[in-house]
Order: sequence, then structure tokens, then C-alpha cells
Amino acid sequence: MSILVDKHSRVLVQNITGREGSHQTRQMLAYGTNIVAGTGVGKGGRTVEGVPVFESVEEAVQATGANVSIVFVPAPFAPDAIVEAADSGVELIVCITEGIPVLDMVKVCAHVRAKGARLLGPNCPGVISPGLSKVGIMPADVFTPGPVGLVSRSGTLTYEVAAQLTALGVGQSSCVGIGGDPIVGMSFTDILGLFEADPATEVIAMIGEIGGTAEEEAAAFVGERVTKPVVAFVAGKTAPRGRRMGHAGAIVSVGQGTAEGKIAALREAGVLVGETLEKTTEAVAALVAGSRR
Amino acid sequence: MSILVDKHSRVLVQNITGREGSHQTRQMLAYGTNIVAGTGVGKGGRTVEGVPVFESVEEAVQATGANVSIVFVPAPFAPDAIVEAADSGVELIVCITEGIPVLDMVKVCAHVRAKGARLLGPNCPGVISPGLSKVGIMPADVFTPGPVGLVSRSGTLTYEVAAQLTALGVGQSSCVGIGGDPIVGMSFTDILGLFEADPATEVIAMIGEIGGTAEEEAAAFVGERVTKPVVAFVAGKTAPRGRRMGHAGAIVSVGQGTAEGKIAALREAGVLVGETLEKTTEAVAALVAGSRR
Amino acid sequence: MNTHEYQAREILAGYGVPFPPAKLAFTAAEVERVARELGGHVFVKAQIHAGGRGKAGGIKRADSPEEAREAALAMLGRTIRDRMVRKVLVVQAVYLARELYLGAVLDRSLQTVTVMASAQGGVDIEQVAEAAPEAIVRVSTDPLYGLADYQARSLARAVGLSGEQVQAFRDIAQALYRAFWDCDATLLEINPLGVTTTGALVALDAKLVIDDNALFRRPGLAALRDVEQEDPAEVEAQRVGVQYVRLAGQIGCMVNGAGLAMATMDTIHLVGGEPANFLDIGGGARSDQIDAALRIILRDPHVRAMLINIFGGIIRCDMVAQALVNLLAQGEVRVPVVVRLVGTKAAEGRALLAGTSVHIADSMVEAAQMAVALAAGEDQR
Amino acid sequence: MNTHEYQAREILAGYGVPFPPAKLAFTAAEVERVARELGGHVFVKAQIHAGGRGKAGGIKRADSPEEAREAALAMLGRTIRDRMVRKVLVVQAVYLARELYLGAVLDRSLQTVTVMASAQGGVDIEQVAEAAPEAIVRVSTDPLYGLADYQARSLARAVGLSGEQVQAFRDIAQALYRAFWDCDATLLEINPLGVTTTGALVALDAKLVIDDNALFRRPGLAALRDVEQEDPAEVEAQRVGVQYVRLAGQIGCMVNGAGLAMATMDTIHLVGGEPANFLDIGGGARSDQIDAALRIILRDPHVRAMLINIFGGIIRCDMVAQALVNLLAQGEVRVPVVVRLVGTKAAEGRALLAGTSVHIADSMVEAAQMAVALAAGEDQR
Repeated sequence: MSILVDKHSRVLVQNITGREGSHQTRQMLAYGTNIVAGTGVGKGGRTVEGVPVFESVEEAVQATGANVSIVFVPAPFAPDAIVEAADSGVELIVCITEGIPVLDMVKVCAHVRAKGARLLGPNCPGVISPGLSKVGIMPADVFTPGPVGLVSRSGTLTYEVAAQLTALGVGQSSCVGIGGDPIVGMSFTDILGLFEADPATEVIAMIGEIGGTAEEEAAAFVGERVTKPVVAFVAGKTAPRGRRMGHAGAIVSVGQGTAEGKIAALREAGVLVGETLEKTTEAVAALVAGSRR
Repeated sequence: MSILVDKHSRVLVQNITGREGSHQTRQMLAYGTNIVAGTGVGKGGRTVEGVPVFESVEEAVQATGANVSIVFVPAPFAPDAIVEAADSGVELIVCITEGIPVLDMVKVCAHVRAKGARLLGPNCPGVISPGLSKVGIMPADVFTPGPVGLVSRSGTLTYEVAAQLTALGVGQSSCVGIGGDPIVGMSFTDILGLFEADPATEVIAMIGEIGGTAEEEAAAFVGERVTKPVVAFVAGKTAPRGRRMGHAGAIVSVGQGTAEGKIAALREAGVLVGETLEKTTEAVAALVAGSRR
Repeated sequence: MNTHEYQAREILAGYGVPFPPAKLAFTAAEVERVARELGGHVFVKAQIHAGGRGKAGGIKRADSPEEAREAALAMLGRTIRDRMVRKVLVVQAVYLARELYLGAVLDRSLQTVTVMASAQGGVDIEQVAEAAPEAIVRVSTDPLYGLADYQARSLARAVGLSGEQVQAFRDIAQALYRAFWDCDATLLEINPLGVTTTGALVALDAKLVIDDNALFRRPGLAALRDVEQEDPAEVEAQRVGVQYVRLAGQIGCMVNGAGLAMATMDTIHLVGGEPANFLDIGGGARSDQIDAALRIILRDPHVRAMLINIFGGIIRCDMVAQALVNLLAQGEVRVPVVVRLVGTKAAEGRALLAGTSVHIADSMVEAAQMAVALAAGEDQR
Repeated sequence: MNTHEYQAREILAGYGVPFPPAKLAFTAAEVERVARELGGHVFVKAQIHAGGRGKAGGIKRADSPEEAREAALAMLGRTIRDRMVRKVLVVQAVYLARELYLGAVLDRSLQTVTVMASAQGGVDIEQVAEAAPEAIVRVSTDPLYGLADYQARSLARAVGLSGEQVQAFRDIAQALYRAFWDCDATLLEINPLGVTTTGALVALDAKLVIDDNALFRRPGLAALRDVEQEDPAEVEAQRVGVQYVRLAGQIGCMVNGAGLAMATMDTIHLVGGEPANFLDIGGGARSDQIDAALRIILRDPHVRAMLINIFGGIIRCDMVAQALVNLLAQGEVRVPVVVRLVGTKAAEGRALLAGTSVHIADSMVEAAQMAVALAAGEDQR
């Protein structure tokens, strides 16, 4: 079991004919992801890595039954690609694209919500259910199947934590990067709810960072709805106020978004918060070992 | 029994301090409508006909528990009044105001939908549940309690039909004017669904007119979901194409909205369509008599 | 509110929609000069508020400035489709391979704006909608997100465009969509949207109808109104605040409420007559409005009888009766009148009319029958 | 992207927000002349990209043109809060009864724009947010409908306005809201929004931060950028396409990934050091970008040791190592370096560094400890 993607996911690559799209398609196919279609404006009828290319998502969905899409469309056109996927009945849209204007995402998220679709990202590494399906750009070899559900706002921290867990002999059910932008589709809360309901997930690891209130909301959700043990890490304790730390979303402003506030809220809700990544992954490993005993 | 409003409706009059608002408040109070509050910008703290006036809907709702509002705000400001009511938790908003720009209503209807409120109108006479509550501007004396549910896009046709029914000795459960604008809140379909579920309603009378496809959608709904007998009348058989017949919504355009098309769709769905208003009300009376036998 | 082609064209051009060079002209001499400036091969197009002007001689091709002058002489100062031609648009001729249609309207059911396209452009879209509805492709927009690129591209492909034309079409469609909102339009169309022999897209005609209810906040657009192109009776009705639409029949009618007015018209038709107009005096008309409305009807030379159908609510029947009595006293009522009064102060109204030449009816059907019979009698006189 | 007060002011004025008369000036003589034009009583305000300029001498009241000239002399060509003052805004003095705050920001949780107001204007809103969060009133907008009248009115009443001030405030708030969207802002504020002694509302300062991601479609706004006001290292980083933020510590760090970079900074702090910068080279950096990033760090005179923390994915560890080896060979590396390499080609990367002066660490904590120790050693030298 897993969340969001598995062997039954029929994946569509939006802008499969682009450099990044075709490269990542190769990587995902190598992992065993069931890629059934791609789109490329003005490129309908071709194939990329054996995958048929369509002019529109609607045509791709009709021809192949794709139900998950991954978006490699450049920032100026990515909002449109997400809207197109949502309008065409795609259930899960994973947007890798970085640099989308945030007010575009205000509109896109409202649209996706109204259509009843799920959006991961933008500016995210995607999702991997180790051994089953990879719909993302993460280096596959650091992930291994197992009982830990991992969710993070950061790409490299996802890889780092997964690698440390794997090194400790602890595998993952699914690893989800929700994206580093101020406005993203699925939140920590959404993913925590899915992990809570997923029988394959025994322990949840959550990697937050400064900016916004997503970690505080996650803490409230854990307090009320999550029965599985949750371990967290929050990056950015040393970040100065009012400066954007790489991620457009990683900025402390108008009294919101400090690491201290997030850590306090998480601890309040009974979440174990690691001081370093190493201590965080060790705590996760200990909980897994404990639950296995 | 009735739909939308009854003795338990706690009514707020938006712009109660205006000429029309205060006049209609008097009429509604005389009918026995439970008016608990009014609003008037810059007029908070006064009373009108003994009704306390508040500065905002939120304050009015908090102080009085109002759950139905009736809007007498002039067209340029009416969209805002509807949004305010929806944001403040009012469950049913009746907008009497005529002349609201239609693209404003595109935004307002989306907002009201998202808030889970109900909107009647704009450009409508409101709703009356004879003997229980009148939240509207209709002349009360032509209505009488009874088993007919009446819904219409037109104000005067509502009065005309109710008067004819009353003259025939047939009363009404509720009479609803959904409004003559191209974009209104509740549709025929919404009201038909409420009448179908209302134990007090035995026969449904529906008064349509040219323009749009609301009658065609109602016909499809009747065919699938309505078990009670429905009698209809459609006004505008002699209206020329492309000209607006008084109501902003009464215009035949781009192959849609002819009386013939509507009548055919309704008959197809098993709805009895009267050739004149008189024949329509006679058919309703006969059905009521039949169901009483 | 209707606008002229040249006005709609100017608005759309401001959003980047490509049009061929053109200039408005008021005299034949001006037309000749403009035609010369534009290279001699032009279309001369009457600027009137009427559809179907092409078939009625309102659009003419000219291949020299002199021909353009002659075409203009045949239009300017004349009446086409009941509209006086005061100005013409002189447009450089373009060589077209195909004519498409592109338009935006309100979708009432989905409560949003729908953008439509068709490969069958250059003719009235109403005709296409009737004869071949499947030839019109539609996309519904999210009012927050707007017309998505992919939607515009799918319309482009559906009307047979390809390659760079798809992007060009997208830009035009999105410009049209933005203009629709910015103008509070109820209809905005480019018809035909031409595909030139070299494959470029160019807009050849534009039609814009603006939501009357929104004019209060669009003073710039309200100023585009050309009252001269409107029916004087309708202009007068608008001035006094009643709703009037001229029709072709002989029974003038005055009613309160749009629905009741239509039902009255339908009843007249059903009993063998034809309504001369739609007239809704509204729910709260004043005496002076009623007087003005009656005069508008009486001024129509086709009217042979008048039917007044009032359901008194806020409006009082006695007030309506009194207005009629006053007009009768002034000798202004040149046709037989049938009155049906119901509701507030109906008895008082009927009492006022007792002893006058006015016929009183009890029901709408009866009133219509009486009016039709009286009109026939008038005709025989 | 930050903008200057005079730029934000000009934009908001275009939406009808009332500001007192003012003029930008580049020399003291100009300031004197402008002050005279404006009636002598003015404020001279340094146009710099830094908060808290008032306390730092960047805003001065002058009651004569001569005083204004002197105030300008004390600012122009000098550095305030690390920013060079090249221009000042000369603003006519206004007599205020109260100072309010009005601003718009993104609400990430509700995924829309929030408009905030406070009766405690004139100070940094961050301070109000911390000291008295309840003094800030917020309304969340529907992005389709916009800032509703009633919402603006409720903000106005919450900050103590009444009567005609409420409508004036509403107009300003709705202008601010529209400008926020039109500018792709991430922050737009008027602080203070003054209430004059006669009760009128007037904007006295404006701050606009624009979404960098949206500059591609806002060329007019992108042109407002004043590179001279930015940290040269950050400008260089932006030029080469890496994310750099200067901090106050002594350990320079280069990391791939924003989250990992922050975690690295935190770890340095935890083991007793302080990071000299945030630097994320991104997921797919090229050799030349890595080289540029290393040089940016080494150019910082406060750096005493460098920590390189790479999780190889798309980016290869050997490429990073090679860039470092090249710099070492050129003698450009003036501080001790600790490297941690994990993932793609990590072994190859470590092999390249064998035999150089570079210290290799296995974990992030170990790397941080080594870097902090080495920096301390440097300091003692």
C-alpha cells in the first residue's frame, strides 16, 4: 500500500517533448512508473521513449485513461497546464515547475479545488511510493519500501531524510514533496490525513520549514485526527526575518512563520521534533522498531 | 408546511432605511413576517417600524439570529450586499433589486455557492408562504394557503396566477419568484426539488418565459426526479428574436430560448403546458381536485 | 446597448486584435479620399444598428476611389433596414481564404462566459445555430481564471487552424474575452474572423452589445450610444423609464410586468390578432409615466386598438384609469380601448372609466378578443 | 523585488490614492528648490531599500527651503542602513491627528489576499504583529469578487473611522487591493495612512514588494529595479542563477536545495558557529554556476571557513568537487574548506578531493563541527 500513487497509476507527462520532461520520463520509466501518455503543444502524434504524445490532455486522457499527470511545463504556461489537467478529469496533478507567479496559483488552486482534483506542488519534487511508482524527479536509489510516510516542503531534505532512513534500514511507504511555494495544492494536513488512513504507513515523518502557517495547521490536525506517531523537523531556525530563503515560501513575515512558533505548536500537539535531521531520522527509526516489537 | 420561508424565518431587511426598504418592511410586518433586524450604512442604532437597524449584516446576525435576508439595496451596491449576507451566515438571501450588471452576478453567484447560502433573485418579487411568512414585495391579498407550489420568473405573472388560483378556490403552499435576470441564484430546478420534498405541496405550477434554458433544464429535472404533477405556462411566444422583452433575461439568442423549444421540452417530460394563463390555472385546479378525490 | 462596427473595432484593436486599415467617413468625397489613401481596393460599410446589412446593400466592394465614392453615394443619407446611414467605414480589401466566427456570450446555465467559434463564419451565427448547431464549438470559462490557453487552442484546432495560426487565434480569443469583461458586454463577436490567402488571421467585422445595467459605471462606453439609430418610440420610452419594443401588429398594449406583458401579447396572437408592441410600465409607475406610455402607443400609426392590462400591486388601478380618462378628455385617444383591471383599487379604476368610451373586460382572454374585434372594426371603417 | 517609496507612491496614486504633493530630487540644490515650491514645510526622505530609515536619520522634517537643503546634504551620497542614498523624496508636510496602517499580503492558508488595517500605524507592522497582534484587523478576500465594500467599511470602523472617512478609506483600500493584483505584489502597504487634523485621509508612505516570479510579464515593473540598492553579492548570485542571502556569521556555506541549505545553517548554529550566508545552488547547477557560487562566498571578508554540503541527484558530486579543485589550483581558496558529499558520484567526488587541503565529512553535524572548529582556528591566526 501507499498514498497518491501506486502500480495502478496511469501517468501522463505534460510537456513530455521538453528537455526536462523527456529526461525525467526516461528516469520514471526506468523505475517502473506506468507512463501511458504525454502532451506537447504542436507535437501530437509523435512518441517520446515509446510514449504516445497528444496535442491536449483531454485527448490523452480519452485515449489512454491517464489519471495522474506530472507537469514539466515552463512557469509562464504551467498554470494553464494544471487547469487543463483538472478540466480533463485527471485526479492527481503533480507540478514540478518552479517560478510560477504566486497570484496565478491563487486562481489555479481555486479552480482545481472546484474541479475536485488533487494538486501536488508547484515547485515540488513529486511523490514516490518506493517499489511501486515514482511520479517525480527524486533520485530513486535512496528510497526503499517500508513503513514510514514522509512529507516535506523541501526536495533535497526529502532525499536526505529518505537516504538516512534507508541507511538505518527503515523503508518508506510513500514520500511526498508538497512544494516550497507560498501557495501549493495539497498541504501537510492533506497528506497527514492520507498517511493516517494508509495501512502501510506506521510512522509519519514531516519536514517543515519557516514561512506561513502550514506546520501550525498540521500540528492542530495531528492533535485532533492523527493516531500514528509523528516525528518532525523544522528548517530555518537561523534564517533572518523578511528575507526569502531560496523557496518563495520560506520567509518570515507579519508575525508568522518562525521556526520557534512551528516547533512549539508541533510539540504542543505531541509531535516529536528533532533538533537535527540525524536526530529526527533516529527517532523515526526507533519508533518503527518499537512498533514492530 | 412550505418551502424557503415560514414562521421560523428570522428576517433581516438590507437597506431598511431606504424608501422601498422601509415601505416593504411595513407591508411584511403587517403580513406577520418575523422581521428581526435591518441594516443601513451609517444608520446603525436607529429603528425602523420598531425594527433595530445595524451597521453591518454580521452585527445584525450576531445580535438577532437573522437567517433570511431581503435586499433593497440599489443596483450599484446590491452585489456587495448579497456577498455580505452570504459571508455573515445568512441562509437565504432574497434580492429584490433590479438592474444589477449581469457580470457582477457571475461573481456573486459563484461566491454565494461557495459559501453554501441560497440566493433568490435578483430582480425578483421574493417568496411568500401564504399565512406564514412573506419575504417579498407581492400584494399579499391574492395569496391564500393551500396545496399548490408556484414558481415563476415573472413577478406580475406570479400574482396573476395566484389570484386566479385563489379565485378558483385553490390555495398555495409557497409562491416563489426566481427573478427575470439572465443570471439568478436559485433556478426552477432548485425550487422544483424543494416542492417535490415539501409534504404540503401537491401540485406544482411553473411559469416560464423566453430566454435561456432554465425551462429545458427544469423539464429534464421533472422527467427524472419529480413525482408530483407539474403544470406550466411559457410566456413570450410572440416575442421577436434578439430583442429584450423587459426582463434582461427575456431574450432569444444564438438558437436558444424560444417558447416553442421550452414548451416542447416540458411536454416531452410529461408536464401539462397551458395555452393561456386561464387554461393553466384551470388545469392546476383540476389536478388539485383530482388529488383530493 | 448596441454599438457600431467602427466602435467595437476600435475597442478590440485596443486589445491587440488585428484589423485591416480603415477609416470612418461622413461624405462621399471623404470616402473617395480615404479609399485612395488605402490603395483603392476597399469595402464601404454602412455604420447602422442593423443585422444583415450586406444583403440590403449596406456593404459594397470598390476597386477604385471613384467606385468607393459611388458606393458611398448609394448609402449615405439613405435608409437601410430602417436605419439612416450617416457614416460609413472604408476598409482596405483583404484577400481571404476562409471566414471563421469567434464570439463570446453569457452562459446562463453555467453562470459564466462562453466563448464560441465556428468554421462557418461570415453569416449570421443565429442561422448557423439553427441550421447546423454542431458547427459551433463552445468552451465555458472559469470567471476567475479566464479563458485558458488550452481552451483557446482547442477552439482554434476545432475550426481547422494549425501551426502558428493556433497561437494567433489564442491571442485574439483571449483579447476578445478580456474585452468582454472590461466592456460589461452581453455579446461580443468577430464575424468574420478572416484567414487570409497567406494564412494570417484578421478581424473583418465586430459586434458589441453592452449590458444596459452596467452603463452607469462605464461612462466611456455609454458615450458610444447613437440615439439616432434607435427607434424614437423606444428612445422616448427609455427616457420616461418604461420598457417598450415596437412590433409589427395592430393591437397596442400597455401592461405592468414583463411576464404579464408577454402573456398579453401571446393571448392577442392566440385570438387572431397581433400585438403592435411590448410595453411594460413596471411595478411602480407614476402617473406621468403612464401618460407617456399611452402616448407612445397612440403615436404608432399601425395601432388600431389598445389593450390595457394591469395587475394592481404597488401600482394602483385607479391611477392608471385616471391617466386614461385625462387623455380621453384631451381627445388624444384615436382608437378603441379595452381595459382589464385587477388588484389594488380595481373597482375604483373601473368606476372612473364608467361612462367613457372605454371597454371593460374581466379576463385577459376576453380583453384580447374584444381588442382584436374592435381593431378589425377600425380597419373596416 | 523591492521598490522605492516614490515608485510605490506613483503606482498607488495612479489608482486614486491621495498623497501630499511631493517631488523626487537628486541634489541638495534641487531639494531646496522643490521645498520652496512646496511651501517650505516639508519632509526630506531618503529613497533606500531599507526599513527603519526614520530612526537612522533617513527622514527629516524641514521648516524652510534652507533646512531642507541641509537635511538633504546629510543624506545624499551617504550610507544609511548600509544603503547609499542617491535620491530623496521631498514631501509637503501634513498635519496629522492619527496614523493608521493599511496593507495587503498573501494569506497562504486561505490561498488568497488578505487586507489588514491597524489603528497603530506609523511603526513597523512586524512590531505591532508581535507586540499587539490583536491591534491588526484582517479580512480575507474572494479573489473573484475582490475586496467587498462591506469588508473595507468594517476595517475602517475597526480602526476608528466614521462618517465620510469610511467611504474614503474604502476607496483607498479597494485601490490598494486592485494595485496588489495588477502589480503581482507580495506586499503592498500604506504606512502611515494619515488622518489629518481636518479629518481627511492621506497616504504618507508606501511599500511595494513584487513577486520576482511575475516580473517576466510585468516589464514596466521590472524596470523599477534599483540594482544599486541591492547587495552586490546577491545581485551577482541572481545573475548566475543561484540563491544567495548574506548573513552575519563566519561559516560560508554552499548547499543544493533551499531546505537542506537552511538545515545546514541551523546545524552550524547548533554546534556553536554562525552561517555567513544562505546559498542554494539549486537542483541542476552547472559547473560555471558552482564556480561563481564559491567565489561569491570567498569574496565575503567575514568568512573564516567554508562548508559544502551536496546531496547529489541531478547534480553530480564529482562536478562540484572538480569546481572546487580548480579553484584550489588557482589559489583562490583563502579559508579552510569542509565538504560533505552524498548521492550521485559522491565517491568520485571524494576521490578528486583526496590529496587536497579539503576536509571531508560524513554527516552534516560532523561537517558543521569541523567547519566551526576550523573557523575558530582561523580567527586565532
